[in-house]
Amino acid sequence: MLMDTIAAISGVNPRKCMRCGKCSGSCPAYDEMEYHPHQFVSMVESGRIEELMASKGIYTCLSCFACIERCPRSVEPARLIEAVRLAVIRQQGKNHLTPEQIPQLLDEDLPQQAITSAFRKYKR
Amino acid sequence: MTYPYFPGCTLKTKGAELDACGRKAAEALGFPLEEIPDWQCCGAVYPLAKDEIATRLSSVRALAASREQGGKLVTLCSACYHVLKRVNGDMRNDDDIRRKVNNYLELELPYFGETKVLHYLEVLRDTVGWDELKKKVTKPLTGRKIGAYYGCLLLRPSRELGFDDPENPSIIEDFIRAIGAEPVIYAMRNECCGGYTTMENNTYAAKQAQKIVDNARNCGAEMLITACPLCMYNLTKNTDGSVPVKYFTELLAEALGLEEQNG
Amino acid sequence: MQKIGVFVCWCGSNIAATVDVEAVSQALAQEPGVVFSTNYQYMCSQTGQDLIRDKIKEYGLTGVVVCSCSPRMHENTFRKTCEKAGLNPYMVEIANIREQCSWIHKDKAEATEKAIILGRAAIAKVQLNAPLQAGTSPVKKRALVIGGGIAGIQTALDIADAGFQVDIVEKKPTIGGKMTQIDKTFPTLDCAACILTPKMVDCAQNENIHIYAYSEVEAVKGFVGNFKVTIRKKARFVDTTKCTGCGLCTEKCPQKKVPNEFNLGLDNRRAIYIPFAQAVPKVATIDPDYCNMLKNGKCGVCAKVCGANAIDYKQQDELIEEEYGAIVAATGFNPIDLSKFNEFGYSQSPDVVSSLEFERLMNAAGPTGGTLLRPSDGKHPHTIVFVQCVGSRCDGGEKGKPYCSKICCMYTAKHAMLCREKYPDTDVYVFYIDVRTPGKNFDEFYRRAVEEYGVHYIKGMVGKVVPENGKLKVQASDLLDNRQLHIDADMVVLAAAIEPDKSARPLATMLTASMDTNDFFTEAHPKLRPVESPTAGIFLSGACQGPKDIPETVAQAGAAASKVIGLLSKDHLLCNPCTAQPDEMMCNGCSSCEKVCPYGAITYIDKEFRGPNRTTLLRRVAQVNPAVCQGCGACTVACMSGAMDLKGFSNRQIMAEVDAICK
Amino acid sequence: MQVNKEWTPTIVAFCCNWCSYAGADLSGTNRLQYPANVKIIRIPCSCRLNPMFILRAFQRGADGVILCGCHPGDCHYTTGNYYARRRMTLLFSMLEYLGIERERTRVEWVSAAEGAKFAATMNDFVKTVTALGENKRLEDLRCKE
Amino acid sequence: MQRVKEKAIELLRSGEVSRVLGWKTGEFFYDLTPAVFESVEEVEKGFVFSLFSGANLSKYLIAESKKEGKIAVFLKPCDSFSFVQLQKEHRIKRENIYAVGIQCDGMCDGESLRSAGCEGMTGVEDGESLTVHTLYGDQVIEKKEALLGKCQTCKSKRIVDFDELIGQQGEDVPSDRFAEVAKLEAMTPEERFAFWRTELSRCIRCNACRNVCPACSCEKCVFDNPVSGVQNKAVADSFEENMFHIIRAFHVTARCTDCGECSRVCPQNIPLHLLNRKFIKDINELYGDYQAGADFDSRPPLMDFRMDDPEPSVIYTRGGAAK
Repeated sequence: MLMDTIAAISGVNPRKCMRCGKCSGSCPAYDEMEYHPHQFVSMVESGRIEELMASKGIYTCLSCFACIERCPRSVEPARLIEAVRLAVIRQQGKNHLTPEQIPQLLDEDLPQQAITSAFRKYKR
Repeated sequence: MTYPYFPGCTLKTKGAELDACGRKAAEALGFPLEEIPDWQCCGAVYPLAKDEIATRLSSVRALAASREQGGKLVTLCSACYHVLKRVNGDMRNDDDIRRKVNNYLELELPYFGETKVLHYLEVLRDTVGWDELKKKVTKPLTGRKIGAYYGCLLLRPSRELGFDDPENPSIIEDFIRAIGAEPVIYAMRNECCGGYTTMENNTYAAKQAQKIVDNARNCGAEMLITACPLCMYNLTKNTDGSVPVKYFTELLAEALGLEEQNG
Repeated sequence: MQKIGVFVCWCGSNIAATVDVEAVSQALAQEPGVVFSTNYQYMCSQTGQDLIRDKIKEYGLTGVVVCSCSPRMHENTFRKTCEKAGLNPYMVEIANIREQCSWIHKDKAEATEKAIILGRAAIAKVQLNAPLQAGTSPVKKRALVIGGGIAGIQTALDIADAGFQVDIVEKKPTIGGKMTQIDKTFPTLDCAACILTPKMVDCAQNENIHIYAYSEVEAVKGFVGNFKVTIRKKARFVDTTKCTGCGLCTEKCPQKKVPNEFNLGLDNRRAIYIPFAQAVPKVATIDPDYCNMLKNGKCGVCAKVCGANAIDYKQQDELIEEEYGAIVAATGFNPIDLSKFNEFGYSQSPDVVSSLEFERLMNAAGPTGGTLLRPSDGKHPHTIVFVQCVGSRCDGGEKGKPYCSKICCMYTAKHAMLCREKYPDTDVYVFYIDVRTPGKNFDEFYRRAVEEYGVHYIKGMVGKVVPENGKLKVQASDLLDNRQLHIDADMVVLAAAIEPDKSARPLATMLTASMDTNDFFTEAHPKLRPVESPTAGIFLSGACQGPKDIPETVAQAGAAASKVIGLLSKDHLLCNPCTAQPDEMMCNGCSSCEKVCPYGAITYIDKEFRGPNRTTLLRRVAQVNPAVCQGCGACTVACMSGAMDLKGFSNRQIMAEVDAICK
Repeated sequence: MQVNKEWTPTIVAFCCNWCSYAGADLSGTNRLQYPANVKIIRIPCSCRLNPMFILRAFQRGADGVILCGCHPGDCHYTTGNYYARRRMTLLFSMLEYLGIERERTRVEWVSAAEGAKFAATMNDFVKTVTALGENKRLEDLRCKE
Repeated sequence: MQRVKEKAIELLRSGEVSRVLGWKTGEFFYDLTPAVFESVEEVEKGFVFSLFSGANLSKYLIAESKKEGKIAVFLKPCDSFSFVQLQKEHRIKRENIYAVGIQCDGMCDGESLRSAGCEGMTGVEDGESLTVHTLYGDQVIEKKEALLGKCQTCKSKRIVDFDELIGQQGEDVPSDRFAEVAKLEAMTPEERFAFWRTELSRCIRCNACRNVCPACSCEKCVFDNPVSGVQNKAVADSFEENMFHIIRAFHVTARCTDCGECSRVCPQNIPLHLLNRKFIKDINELYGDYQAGADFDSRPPLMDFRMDDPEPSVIYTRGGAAK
């Protein structure tokens, strides 16, 4: 069930993965995640999605698309991470960031882009 | 010829002077930009989810509006470019998204991704031409060693954006040459600076940004230029400041001698 | 009207269990032209065949219909049976009532009805069958091998050994191919030059072999047994009959800044050059892109120093026409262009090299004289990172190749091992996705690299290489340790995917040989005919058919040679009798058929016909060469007037089947 | 012998000798069922299929005609199916233009290894044609009402 | 117009050619037929080039060019496409032909004038508008209303191949010749079927379309050939009857230059050109624009392919002929 949701949101077929690890070799946020990009792919494939949903790593993906660009098999791990994150939001209505937290994080030069993107990525 | 222009949230507010430089330079180079009416923020993040429609709507509105105004839409910000171009691609190639968005928007004429999304740099390269730009430069930045910082959003995923070679881009280097300076090529120029997490996880964003600045400096860069306001912020605020970071339009305005008028 | 015999086979219970064979043979007995109809347990058995033979004689049958298994199984069997009984073998038709009837239907009534209809269609067709005779065509006893690498060399030597004439066409100034650039060969680590150069010399000395070096195939006409090939011998600006290969010119030439392709541009050569010491033929060649004399008429040093008076600045390309009975494609491979893989920094740092470049850096005849030095600063590297599968096993897109390049795992193990052996102070890392070592002594070799030589094999992939401060910062994943690695390396070696040589595609077009989407030549059958192209008379040798290492290439080269020898030892070839045939009275001479013929089997002649009032008319009409025609039938549909028809599958025959099936 | 009282369509399947006919044999070898109203005619290559054969079949009462050949790029004769593809595309388009249901004609590429695809294709095609009912239209084309 | 006749006389008189292929007067002034003239006298007596010289002469060259001596032929732009197509198919001997290109701004015939409202015609004066002399007095009508169907959708004023030109060389002109096809495509299958049934049911198999068509010039037509399997004399087999026009259209696919002669000569006024144009339109849309006879070296689309050609299923999904 959950696997179908992830597949529908992401449009990614994790079976295309050949376990080369180039995504994890490319990822700039690797050390910030407890599950790494290649694990996202294999865990989605084996159905361990709840564990991923509980992980903080889904909020550390930078959406830099290096994994998508360099994947030799066109698997697009970043889409899977995004899909898991959305699954969390849609299932539990859980927000990682609340509007109340924002003011204390702001500095006066911070571009709007940062705020908008933070809301898009971390809250609904 | 006048181009429809999408300024985006940041350049409209915090980055207003970067936007002003860009517009002035465009005017001077013969492609005046005209802000499209009633635009809304693109969302700053491309909705990766295939089943999300709402987050695509504002982009489609802007794209559909420019369809009527010559079929091109110019942006100055990498993020806007990224979002608009990919949403446009969805409208062209993804039947499901196209159908849902069109049903929702109820435009007079359904939108099929006809508009061509252009980054300002692409207009410089393809419409103005580097040689022509070189001729228009009155104050060449001779002797300055400048590193181009591309970041992520301009280049990746190349299959959808097709902006430049994602691993060995050259457009900003060509730009640097055209304004009389010397480009410094360094490998981290297309690595992520972590800008999106600058609020969330500042330590991390700082670490990543510093790595990039170090690599650029070690390769001989005395200055970095970017096409993304968020990258610019992150590389300026969250590093040791050893290499100044500018927006490319600032240097363009300077090279064209438009700075004084700017005040 | 034919006299037709119908033989319905039970195939034990395979047919009889689902089809009422008695009802079928009875129903078919009522069809027009059928004079005899029966059924039997096993038609293909000796007794069954005898039954057919006896009935042909007894009833004077002129046509036979066998309702049995697929014609792909026993059409030939029954044809031979009939031939033995004196009936033309092409007067047999098979109704496939097993694979396409009894095996796919459960309802006996339904299956029986269908079997009867299939039988009727076969009877309707046989009514219109005509006896066919296979023609013959002579065989020119000379072979052409295109490509002078190890594949071409071995094929040529084997053909020559059997006593046939064979020509090698090689586009480079010397034969030898990629193997000349390789240092050592896995898994035995013997020196490539030591085993290859004697073969090159054998080629040059064998009186049955003629080498056209610095030449290319320009055009191919004809068909199996009778190819006519035009070869362009490019101008070397050196008279090869006079040049002694002394090399004095190559030392005196003032143009010193020509990238040396033999060393992959890692050093320079002169504008007049001999690629390497053991080149065959060992003669000098002037590079017209760099020679000052050829470019602006100012120089002439080589002509002055040449004692043999061999320099000829006026030399022109020469076109040679030859006839061959068989052609072998041995066009080989090249590593892919790595500039698209700049995440590894290939175009940003000279210290990021391809494996073939690394091969030259290790080779005693290479630019560094065999000492491993970094191209950037000539220093000895202490940490070397090897990356495997660069551009191999990629999913579509123009960036990489979908296939495994097959040889990289082994040569990377070899490189890693040699590094550790020669320079024990180096750290060597190999990033792999899978290590593939299916070959005799291959896995043992790879394990030695790990166990005895201490090469660090890491399952994972490099994501980014950042050149900085004279180092290459390698960021990679270690999947088994589940961590990201950061290595400061001195050199990075990329195992680039291999692709077919660019000359292969235009050559395939000339040969009308088929290719796959990756531009590898397609074999006639992937398992059972691996060294033949589907186009008759064209054979495949070496990596032009798919990635291969040296032992495999040599084995395939020998196999291709044996196929060629088999062909050339025949005086005549038997042709397929089901060929196209034009009715000259109806032919418009419009060339439509010629345009769709994949074999060039159709030509036109002007022929005299009787016109009205005793006049004669000259009309252009099509001629089909039955030795070339393979019987596809494309021309028959392109032909508007219906003049072109296919023997054995004629318009009327197929229409008769259609009519029989549609009631 | 009349077996079924109910109407079932007559389907003519033209199969190239090298791929699709072998694919049909394979579906037999694997005992994959498809309806008995499919009758196969063997032709050397899909490019041997003259449009006249299709029209003839329709005119003689066929309710559906399908052509099976090697996958593009895999033709035994290198290029035959590429020509067949253009010819059939144009012919089917013309039949459509004349008002004949386009679902009655089909081209499917079936390799010698695709026995399952062959059976699935035939099952689907028979289903489609059965749903359309009897084919009278081509016969009627020139008959006055 | 007189220049054409003068040219015919000049060519015969100079000995440049021994025969002239042109148009001859019939019973009525608007009733011209193709004819071969062998002498200056014959030309002076019978040769006419007028508003009614619509017939395409190129097909006659198949037989005429194989005869002894050189023949002159007059070709309007649309005829020249057929002329070139026949050369591409090696059907005519170019060296025996002297081709005179004539520029043209549209042709008429008796019927097209009658349908424009003229009765009892005795003569016509050509011009921007036509002055028609009739038994009941003169009548002035717009020329474009009286043009032949094929001229109303003229695709080109270019004369592709000629030895000599009378008038100016022209260019391809924009034409909405596919509009009628598109209209049919937009109908439902039922409507289309009804349309074609009504049209084709009128056919009397007079073979006029086949006989006039420059692309339909087989040495022996499949419909006359017992070996073809489709030939039929008796009505016992209706195959030929039903399929004649479809097979004919398929046989001329990618060879038909859209000269429009089939519809012009059809005594039952069946719009046969709509079958040919459907193929032309499909080819243009699926395989790129192609005009038969427009040049000497392009490869006819049915004798060509691209690896990435659309699959036949494309016709199920293409827009237009919807539902």
